Amino acid sequence: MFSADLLANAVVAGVLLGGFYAAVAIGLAIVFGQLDIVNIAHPAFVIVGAFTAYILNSRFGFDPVLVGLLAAPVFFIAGVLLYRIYFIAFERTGQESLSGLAFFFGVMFIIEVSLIMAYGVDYRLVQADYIGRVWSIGFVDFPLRMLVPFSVSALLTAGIYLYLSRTFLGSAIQAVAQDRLALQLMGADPVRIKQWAFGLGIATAAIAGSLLIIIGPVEPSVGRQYIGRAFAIVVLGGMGSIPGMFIAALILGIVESMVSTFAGPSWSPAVAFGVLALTLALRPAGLFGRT
Amino acid sequence: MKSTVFWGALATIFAAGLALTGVVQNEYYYNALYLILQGTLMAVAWNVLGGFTGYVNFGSAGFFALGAYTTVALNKALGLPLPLLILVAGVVGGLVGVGLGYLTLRLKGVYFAIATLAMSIVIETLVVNWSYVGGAKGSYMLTPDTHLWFDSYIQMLFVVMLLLTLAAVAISRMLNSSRLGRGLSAIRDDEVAAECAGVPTLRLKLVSTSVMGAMMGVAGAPFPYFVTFVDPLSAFNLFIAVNAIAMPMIGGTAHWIGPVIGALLLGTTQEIVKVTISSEMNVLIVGVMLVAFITLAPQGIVGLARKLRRGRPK
Amino acid sequence: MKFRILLAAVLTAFSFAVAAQQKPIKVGFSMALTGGLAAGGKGALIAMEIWRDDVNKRGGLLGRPVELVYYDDATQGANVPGIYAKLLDVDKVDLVVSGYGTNLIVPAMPIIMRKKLVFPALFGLAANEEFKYDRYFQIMPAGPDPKLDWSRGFFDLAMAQNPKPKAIAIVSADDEFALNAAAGARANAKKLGLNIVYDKTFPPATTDYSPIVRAIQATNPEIIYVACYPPNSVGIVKSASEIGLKAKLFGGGMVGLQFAAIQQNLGPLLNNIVNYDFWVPEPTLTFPGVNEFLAKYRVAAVGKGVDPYGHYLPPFAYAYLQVLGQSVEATKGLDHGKLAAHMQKATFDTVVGKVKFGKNGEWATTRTLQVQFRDVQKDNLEQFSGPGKRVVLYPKEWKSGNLVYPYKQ
Amino acid sequence: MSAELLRVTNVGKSFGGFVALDRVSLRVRAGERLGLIGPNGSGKTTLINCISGALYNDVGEIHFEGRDITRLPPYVRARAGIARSFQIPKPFRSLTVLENLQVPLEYAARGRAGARRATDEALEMLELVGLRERAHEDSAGLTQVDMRKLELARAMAAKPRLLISDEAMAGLSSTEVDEVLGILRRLNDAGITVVMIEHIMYAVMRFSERVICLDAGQIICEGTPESIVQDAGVQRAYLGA
Repeated sequence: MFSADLLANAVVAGVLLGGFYAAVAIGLAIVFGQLDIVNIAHPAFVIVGAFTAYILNSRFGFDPVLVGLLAAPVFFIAGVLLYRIYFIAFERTGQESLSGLAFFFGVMFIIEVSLIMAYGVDYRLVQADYIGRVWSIGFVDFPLRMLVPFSVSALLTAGIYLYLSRTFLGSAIQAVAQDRLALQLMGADPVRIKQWAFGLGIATAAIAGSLLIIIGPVEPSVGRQYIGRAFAIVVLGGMGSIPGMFIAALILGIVESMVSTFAGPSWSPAVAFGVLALTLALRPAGLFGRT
Repeated sequence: MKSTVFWGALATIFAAGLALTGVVQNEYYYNALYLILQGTLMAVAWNVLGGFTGYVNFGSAGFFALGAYTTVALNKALGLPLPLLILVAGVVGGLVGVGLGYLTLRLKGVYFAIATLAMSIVIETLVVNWSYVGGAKGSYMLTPDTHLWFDSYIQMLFVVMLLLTLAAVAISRMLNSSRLGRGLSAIRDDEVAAECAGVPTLRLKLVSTSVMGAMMGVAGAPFPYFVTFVDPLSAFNLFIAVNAIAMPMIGGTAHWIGPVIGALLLGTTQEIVKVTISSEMNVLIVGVMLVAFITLAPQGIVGLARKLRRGRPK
Repeated sequence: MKFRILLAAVLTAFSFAVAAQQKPIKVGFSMALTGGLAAGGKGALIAMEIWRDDVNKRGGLLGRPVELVYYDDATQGANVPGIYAKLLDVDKVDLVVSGYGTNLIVPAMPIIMRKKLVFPALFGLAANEEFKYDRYFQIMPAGPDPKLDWSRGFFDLAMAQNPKPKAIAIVSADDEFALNAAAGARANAKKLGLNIVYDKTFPPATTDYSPIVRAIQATNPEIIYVACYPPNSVGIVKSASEIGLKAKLFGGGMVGLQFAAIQQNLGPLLNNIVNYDFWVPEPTLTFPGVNEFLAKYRVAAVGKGVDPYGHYLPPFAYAYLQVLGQSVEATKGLDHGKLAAHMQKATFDTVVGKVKFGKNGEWATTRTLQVQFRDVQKDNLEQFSGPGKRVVLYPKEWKSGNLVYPYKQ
Repeated sequence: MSAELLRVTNVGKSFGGFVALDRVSLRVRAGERLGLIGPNGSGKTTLINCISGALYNDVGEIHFEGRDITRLPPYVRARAGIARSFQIPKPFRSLTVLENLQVPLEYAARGRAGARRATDEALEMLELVGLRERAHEDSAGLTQVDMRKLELARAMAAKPRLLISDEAMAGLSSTEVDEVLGILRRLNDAGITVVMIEHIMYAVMRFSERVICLDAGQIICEGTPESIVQDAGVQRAYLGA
């Protein structure tokens, strides 16, 4: 059952899927990769993004991606506030590692349960014209349901990459992680920079959430499925490297898609996380990390 | 706490548990107590690595499930009795714990935590694809007819769980307040400095991970008999992992009594909420309590009590 | 004081008031009100409350009012034994029924069996297979051999075609229900001598289904049998349409396609899919009382985050209590031995039609429907409230239309 | 007095492309007081990391009392008698000051500690560095100066033959520096070899019998304190030329 057609489509499907994974992981690449904050609640914010898209889509017919963009500033503010709490409670007192982790664990549950209380556990979906359409080039298909998330995610990744490398604030964010001295020389307050960066990371969750619900139905606890994957991608990508993160996301997507197509879909999680475990064991700095 | 007092307290609790089975028939209480004890055992286990040694394990549910599935597999293959199943489950959990311990050679902090998460997912996928133990379909465990001199099987399971939990508490106390415990604390605080002070960090970490794994395996071993139907969803329940972290964090991770206090508090609250309000609240309570405690009392209840006793807020 | 006695004496004339004063009959159960199965569980609870109100309006059972005592099991089996222990030992309920779903029925079995209670159960697939408990009664009309009967209709339809299809693909999610359904389909396929060209499972938490659908397509099956839960069903149907899946018969055991919100979202993509169901608003299935029940349900369901029409589970949640209630009235008491004996032999008139249990507590004959989606319009919820969109093809006595074959998109 | 305690042969270590140590060789005699100086980033700390085992050198060998310890883990070296303090104090923050000393006493010095109770010995050492009255306080709450003292006391508690002190005196007042020098001197009198890394030249000059200067991962000169001050290379390395 091996054929060029199948192979090509498996790779394309993997690339598209991986592109979407990148949207979920990019916020973590900033928050976890650059700031070393283990925001395990990030996927829960993605689900909030998905529900925002669902609500505005089902009530007013807004396009989910548009909702994602509109919601991003609100998420940004929420992220800033959350970071304030985190900073006051943990970073300032040097308790961030273990307690911080547990803190975000708790936040994740609070978000999840609040969503369940408000909307129940039913699966929610959105309507958009492009869902269900397909572009075909030769024998390779590009379902728009996957292509739109991929494209938005690629643009988002490119945007964040340019922002981090070309702007003053962006380089300040990178300096927070790598070079405190340079940060001081720039005259920037690390707490404000981190707060800004954390807000940025959470803002991407609004967009990732809108992409998630374009792809398939969402209920409040599906975010958990993405915790492992998102962290795996950030680690594989070399902690904080945005291009590395994107490539790692594509690799994970392609691996899952290939295993699904040629071996048996039930093995894809084990293979994906096997890749992660192996990388961690052999090259803890990730595939693209600084050694 | 003095040793004599400690052992006396353990013996008293165990005797009280036995006496309870003679007086109270009502099965509900044993069910509820069983779950609280299971939570306590898991919390104590998690704390051996997470609290004493400073390595966060997100994959507790994986170890718990290892124990549960050891029971399923061995019961099916050999029809072993419960005490033997518990023993083997402990060995299996301990061995996987040793494997986890070697991971600490290369992975610290968050990387380690993520690796445990990944490990749990890999184990789950293996179980899902292992049809002998029922795979994703799950597996039935018919309750055996014999239950020694107890009135019902659940009474016996409760006593078994009580015994296991008390044993775990004793081991945890031994690890905590000894030369070994100071070594583990040193590792938690600074691994390099610990090594340079002569602490064989790898060996101690292996002790820590294998004790944790064994305890969790033991905690999972009677579970199939308790629910009578195990599938990956129930055995790898995220809630198990969350409670195992939340209970010690709430109680206080530095001291052996911390996870016990946290587990009794949180576990009892959960059992009460389960039959009074809804279970959504149940999850919410864990979340809110966890966040509230670690932001307001990062050292947990034990730390809070200590601070109060010293009478000087810091 | 005198007045009150007088009043009471007057009121005894009215059975309704007697019911109100007498000690109620308590029916206890666990229900998935949170967690994975909550959407169904909440709908079932609404139906059960409607039954309670209906019964109490008519004067209760044996002249006593009926009270429901229930706890949320959070879709976690580990909670179930404790809940039933509490119901029986603390709340002292008179009767018990099961929660929703196999995983939540089975953990209750040991305690129920030990106390020898009658146990009407709600939607467990072959949950009594291991226990062989003679007081277990399953309201889901899977049939006497649940795993095989589940997909029997699907295969009968396929084999009635000319030429007979030869190659079949079976794909299922990695969960208890789907694997059992797939195992039944596999057995049926083997019995019929079909060539199984694809037989794999996938993780329930799959994001993109196109690699799976494509791998299936690559094996060129004529029939595709799918067993899975709602999110998987949505993903597979969407991927199948995007890829242009070619098969003669497609569907089978997809949970989720019975729910209005998902039907609305998938719309025309559903057309010509053949899938199982238990009750649809077709003229052949308008049993006495079902429309009245659904009307009440529809009102009660507003704003509760449950299926607005409630065709799939709620009528059966109502019916399993009907069975219990009718048995209590017939045996004039709460003796579980007598209740069980009655349930084993009687035929019950319920909102889901006549119910007769077989030896193992399953329906004596299967009524697992195979329905085909027809003329489904885009983005229209209302269309699913009435007949014509889900045509019953099987079993023959309930048939309301003919199969469109082969499957076209 | 001239028996060789430590021999470092051709030890090299690089991080990525950066060569931190470039084939360094040196010998330390038993009972010697050796000063190790050099500008920031010259490889001093890397060298003692390699000696104590916190890092493994890429090339070269390290012998301690004639035994090849190049591949041995740090705790074995600690038990063999190599103790060090850290430049940035790394107390065991969750333990009390006293417990901080118990760890090396119970591990590194185990078997060599004699029959006395570890707590008594620890208290004695705290007395020596002037932390006696803080014995039962949390080490996390100590001042910077006290942390440095604790760092030194913890190294002493390992009962070493070779004590490596990594900038133990940074930030101390001159009387405190003298105090620490006194402690080190007494330890040396008791037969413990001391390698001191220090930026405070006054301390190095006063304490050392011999001084080695590192720059850019290489030993640029070696000699008595007096001769070192005269050395042109040292002056260039320190003042930049």
